[in-house]
Amino acid sequence: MEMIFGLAAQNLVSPIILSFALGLFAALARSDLSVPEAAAKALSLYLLFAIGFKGGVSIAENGIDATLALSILAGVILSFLLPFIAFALLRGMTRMSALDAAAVAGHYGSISIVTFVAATSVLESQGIASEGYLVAVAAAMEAPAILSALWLAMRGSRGAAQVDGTLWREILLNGSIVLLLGAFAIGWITGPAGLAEIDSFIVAPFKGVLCLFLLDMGLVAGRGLRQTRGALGAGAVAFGLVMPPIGAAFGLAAALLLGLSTGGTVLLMTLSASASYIAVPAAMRVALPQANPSIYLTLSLGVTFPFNLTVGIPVYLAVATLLTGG
Amino acid sequence: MEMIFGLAAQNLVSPIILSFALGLFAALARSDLSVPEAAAKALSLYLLFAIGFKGGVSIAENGIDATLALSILAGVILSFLLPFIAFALLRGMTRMSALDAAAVAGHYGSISIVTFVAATSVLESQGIASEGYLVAVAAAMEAPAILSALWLAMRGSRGAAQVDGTLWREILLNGSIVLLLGAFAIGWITGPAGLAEIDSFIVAPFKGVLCLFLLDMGLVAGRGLRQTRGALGAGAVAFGLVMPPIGAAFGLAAALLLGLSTGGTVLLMTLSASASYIAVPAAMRVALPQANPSIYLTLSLGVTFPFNLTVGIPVYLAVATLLTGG
Amino acid sequence: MEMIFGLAAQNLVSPIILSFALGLFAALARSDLSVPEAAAKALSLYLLFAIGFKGGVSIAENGIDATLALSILAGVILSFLLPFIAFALLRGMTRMSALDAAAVAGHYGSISIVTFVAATSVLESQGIASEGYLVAVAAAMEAPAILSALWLAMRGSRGAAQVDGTLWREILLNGSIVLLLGAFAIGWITGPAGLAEIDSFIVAPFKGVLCLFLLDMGLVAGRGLRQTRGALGAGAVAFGLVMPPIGAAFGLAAALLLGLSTGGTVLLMTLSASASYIAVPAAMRVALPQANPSIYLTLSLGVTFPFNLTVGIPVYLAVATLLTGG
Amino acid sequence: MQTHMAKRVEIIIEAPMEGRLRSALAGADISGYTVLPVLGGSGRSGEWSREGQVGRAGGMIAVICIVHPDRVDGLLSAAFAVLESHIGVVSVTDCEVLRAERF
Amino acid sequence: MQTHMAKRVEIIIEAPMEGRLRSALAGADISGYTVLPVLGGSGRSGEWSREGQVGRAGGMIAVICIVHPDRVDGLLSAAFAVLESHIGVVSVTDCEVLRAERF
Amino acid sequence: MQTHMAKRVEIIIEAPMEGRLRSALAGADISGYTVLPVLGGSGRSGEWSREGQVGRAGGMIAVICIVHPDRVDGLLSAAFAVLESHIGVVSVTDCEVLRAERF
Ligand SMILES: Nc1ncnc2c1ncn2[C@@H]1O[C@H](COP(=O)(O)O)[C@@H](O)[C@H]1O
Ligand SMILES: Nc1ncnc2c1ncn2[C@@H]1O[C@H](COP(=O)(O)O)[C@@H](O)[C@H]1O
Ligand SMILES: Nc1ncnc2c1ncn2[C@@H]1O[C@H](COP(=O)(O)O)[C@@H](O)[C@H]1O
Ligand code: NA
Ligand code: NA
Ligand code: NA
Repeated sequence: MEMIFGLAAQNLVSPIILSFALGLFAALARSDLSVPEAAAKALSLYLLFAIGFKGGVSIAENGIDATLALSILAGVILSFLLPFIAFALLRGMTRMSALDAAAVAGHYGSISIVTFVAATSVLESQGIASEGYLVAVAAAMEAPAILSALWLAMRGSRGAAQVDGTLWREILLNGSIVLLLGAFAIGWITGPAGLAEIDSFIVAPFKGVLCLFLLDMGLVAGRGLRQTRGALGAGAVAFGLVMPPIGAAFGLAAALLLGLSTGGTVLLMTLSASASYIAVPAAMRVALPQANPSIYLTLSLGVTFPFNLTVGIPVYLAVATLLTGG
Repeated sequence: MEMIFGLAAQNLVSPIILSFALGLFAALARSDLSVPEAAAKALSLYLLFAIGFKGGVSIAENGIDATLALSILAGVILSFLLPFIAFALLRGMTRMSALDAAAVAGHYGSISIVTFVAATSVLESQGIASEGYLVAVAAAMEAPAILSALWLAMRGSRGAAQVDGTLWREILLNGSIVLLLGAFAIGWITGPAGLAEIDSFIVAPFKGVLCLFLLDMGLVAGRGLRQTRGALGAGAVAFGLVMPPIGAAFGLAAALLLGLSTGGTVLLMTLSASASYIAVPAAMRVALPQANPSIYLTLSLGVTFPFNLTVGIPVYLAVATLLTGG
Repeated sequence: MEMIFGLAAQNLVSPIILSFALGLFAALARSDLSVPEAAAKALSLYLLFAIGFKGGVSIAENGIDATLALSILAGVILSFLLPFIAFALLRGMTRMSALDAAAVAGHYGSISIVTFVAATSVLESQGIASEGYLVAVAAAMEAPAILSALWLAMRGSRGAAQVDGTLWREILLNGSIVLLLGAFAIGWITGPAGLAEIDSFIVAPFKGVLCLFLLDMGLVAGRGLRQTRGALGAGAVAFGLVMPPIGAAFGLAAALLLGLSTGGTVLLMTLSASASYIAVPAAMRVALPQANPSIYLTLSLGVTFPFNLTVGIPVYLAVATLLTGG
Repeated sequence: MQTHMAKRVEIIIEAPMEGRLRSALAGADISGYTVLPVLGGSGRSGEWSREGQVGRAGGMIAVICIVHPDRVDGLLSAAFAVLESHIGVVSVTDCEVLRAERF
Repeated sequence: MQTHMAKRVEIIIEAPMEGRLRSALAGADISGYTVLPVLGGSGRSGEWSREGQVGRAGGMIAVICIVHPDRVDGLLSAAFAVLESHIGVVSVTDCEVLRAERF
Repeated sequence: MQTHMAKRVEIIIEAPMEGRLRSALAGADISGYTVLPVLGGSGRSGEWSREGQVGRAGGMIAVICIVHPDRVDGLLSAAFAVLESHIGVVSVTDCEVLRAERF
């Protein structure tokens, strides 16, 4: 317990979290501080490229084993499964329509890559290693939850969802999946020699770039909270805080079954606990246009993301350390 | 004297100044070289974050003393005071309307953060230390001058200025103040350990980023000079060259009273000598819409900024070295 | 021969080429992965600044000799000359109109700076030195080919080309020439001391930035190929693959005459082999508006650029090594 | 100068629907249009702004399409099929154009 | 398709005034509008361009607002109060819209 | 509010021609216009998009110019001289403006 608080406290004063807090503060105080859209996208391209590449290099260094395939399978199952749990909770805890609940549920089955990146960087500062292929697991967890969400929505009201081949292509080939897996492949193919060529670009400045990106995330989250003030009831907010640990528990179970390292366990917990804010919202706008975007965007970015960043990750780390004896 | 010229010559051939000169040349020659708006904003976010953070870390390392509060107070007083001097000079030296003179005067009380950054980097290459809290002084000097400018404008013609609560919020919470002070706070809180995490992002590439930013400043300044050709009379140009040393003299006096280090003296002189080109122009557009923006933008960015960059900073450094026995 | 394949294979698995391939794949698979326009421009500004600066520093270090002037002269002649060869080939190999053929020919006399940069970075990983002033040769080769193209177009149909003084200014002062030569001058003036100030910005992260830029080039090339499917006949594609080695052969001859180093020979071959995709297309839109842009853009960016990147550069390196006994 | 009657159709639509709208326009044989970026806005679903956004979900684009008056109905039907259950605004204005043969 | 008469109001205004215009529109009960970026322009106060600019002072935005004809006057009064002493341009065009209930 | 008749001219033109169009407008004594960025489009010469582009060749801009009805002809002639052999679209719409003295 003490350890959890120690870790949490330490985590809270890292430049990364404080940058997010600064953005949040600036947006809530209605400062005109803003990161241009093109710059925010460029930062996210950088982070995806770097994290994918490093994951691939780590595979090249350590080789692969059966656990890789099993981990990906576990990720896919978690992504399919978690929306059902989220949906049940939402229907119990809030007065959301089935449609809105389905849309939100899809976000919680899928993942937030920046939460994953933040967890990676906490592991790194603690000197804890993790399986490089969790990057591939992250990519594999992006899409299946969308399927579950659409199934839940259609069960509620036939014809609610507008699904076609184009949508599937968009989901499976969405930019962040392609870049993450592509960079992973490049890292794997070129290995440590490839990394040596570009490490002063993708390794050294990584944390600093993450700070600026989190500043932007704070700004966007804060603006969202301000603009949708009132759109979220207390029940929905409670869901946004309760669902992450539940997801993390499922991730933990899977990690223990798979026999992942302590670091890997933290990352799978984090992935399960996190909620998408890029891929799933875009898919929902297309497939479930009647679902209210301010609900799912605000929950994911304004409630769950800060929770995971500040409280979640240190707790997952503490729990994983205890249970894997790391 | 010799030393001044030596320093100035050395300063003039730095990549930083030459980058600015390149941008100026390209714009005056009507090249289509341009930095996208989003990229220019991203560069300025980076510089504000880095300079604020480093200032905060230096406080964490060296502790604070009474001089911090006194320096901030001195900055606020300088910012309030200098517009009156500028206004008197403008009315004497040019045929500007009272309104335009008030608007210009506001710019010279406030500060240009990139001039401050350039001075910092000159100090660094000379190995001269300075008080980290001057970053906070810089932030404190941004806004008070606006008040003086509005007072001067209203004295001239009642009802000229459109001031309301929203404007005050915008001025005090403008993006650059928030980011500078926010990063300063983060640097202070996380200290050297925080810096160690992100120094390969905010320290190592700093000067190179500054070069690109100054290239952009040169482009914008050159385009401004070209487009407003004729808007500035000889008197106004003379003011733009005379006001900086006068401001610097006030800054020097304050620094000597405060007992700042040589580096700190240079920085306070530079702040006093520099003219705002982001925060004040935006406030003037809102509050004094009848004032002619091409006058104040061109003076600040096209005359005073290059003067400080090329001649001013080395002179301030030479003078400060002499008088503080640094 | 074996060496060529070895080099080519090694080149093919570099992060740089694979990043381009990833972009190409993503665009052809219709992923929504994209680099914002402002970010792409910022990356290209960075690359031009860095490559120009480093070229200038190398002159400052090694001094200049008569070969510099002769090399620039050779570059100008190559740029004037190659469009005529390209035009003859195009008229023989394709059914393109004289106007389109002239426009395409202009692209192949001029150069692609990113191909040059990629060649530089291959040389660097092989530890092969080259003459720094080839950056200036590159700049000198940008424009003359446009003159040849316009002459060819006007010969075909009088009044086809719309040429005036403004156009000449635009061509000679286009952003990439000005930045390349400007940074070259800054590097030359400030020398190794200047480089030391900013090398952690322009040297260390260079290859990583190049990866992201090539990812973007792959995306743009792939989108171009997809959207103009059918615009290029087999003859045109064949031209796009045959012209680079022919250009390279001329570059080789010039390099041998000039007595360039192995590295310099590779770079002059690469310049001659490469086709413009920024400066010349813009000039052609203005001066030869009836020429079809999808032909020249697709050939240059979708056919010749990938060819040089993957096959061309290693072959030029192998040949240069053989013939200069490097 | 000689001008001709035409219609200017402006469609403001969610960014993730851009591809579908483009296909629908192509299907209705409308091949000339221009896409403008949008910074932000306000509507029944609240205020929004693109600033700092990474995803495409929270954003719109504006498509301007100038057509011969006879073709407006086909264009509107095609656009409406895409827009129907989505947020967005369509407006049609009379205008005059040079070079009528293009529309 | 069935269309309805409406008005398209286009307001080109200095970027630092965006917040005030938004408030004024909200005050006049106009909740539907779209903000477009502007690259540059020219007017009595000279030529300008956004390129490379960091501050918001030298720049404008365009606000497009489609309203029921009855509401144009309220909208114009609200906009005018903000614009009065500022640079900027307002134009009103007749247009037709689908889904009239929205405006 | 009191409004006045005017014309809204919208010119969509290749980005590399922007400078020439600006000069032509200045030559025709048209000093008020606004330039909007364009993201992409489609026309007889195919589809295009600005995404990830470095050069200006593959891209367009939109110029909006509000003028007094008497000056439309001069404006169109000036624009047409620049556009003639280039791709691009010009449309003219009736509109009403506040502050007529400006146009
Ligand atoms: N009356 C209107 N005029 C212009 N744009 C509008 C209007 N109504 C809605 N929009 C745009 O369409 C988006 C979605 O509108 P809504 O569906 O009402 O939330 C808004 O955010 C605006 O960008
Ligand atoms: N007649 C016009 N048509 C379109 N935009 C205009 C017009 N006049 C002014 N503008 C825009 O409004 C800005 C300020 O105009 P002004 O107040 O005349 O300097 C210009 O820079 C243009 O962006
Ligand atoms: N009918 C139209 N409506 C709006 N924009 C158009 C239209 N036709 C062409 N454009 C724009 O002008 C560009 C060139 O058109 P085109 O010359 O037909 O290839 C297109 O890519 C569009 O951006
Ligand atoms: Na999850
Ligand atoms: Na000052
Ligand atoms: Na060539």
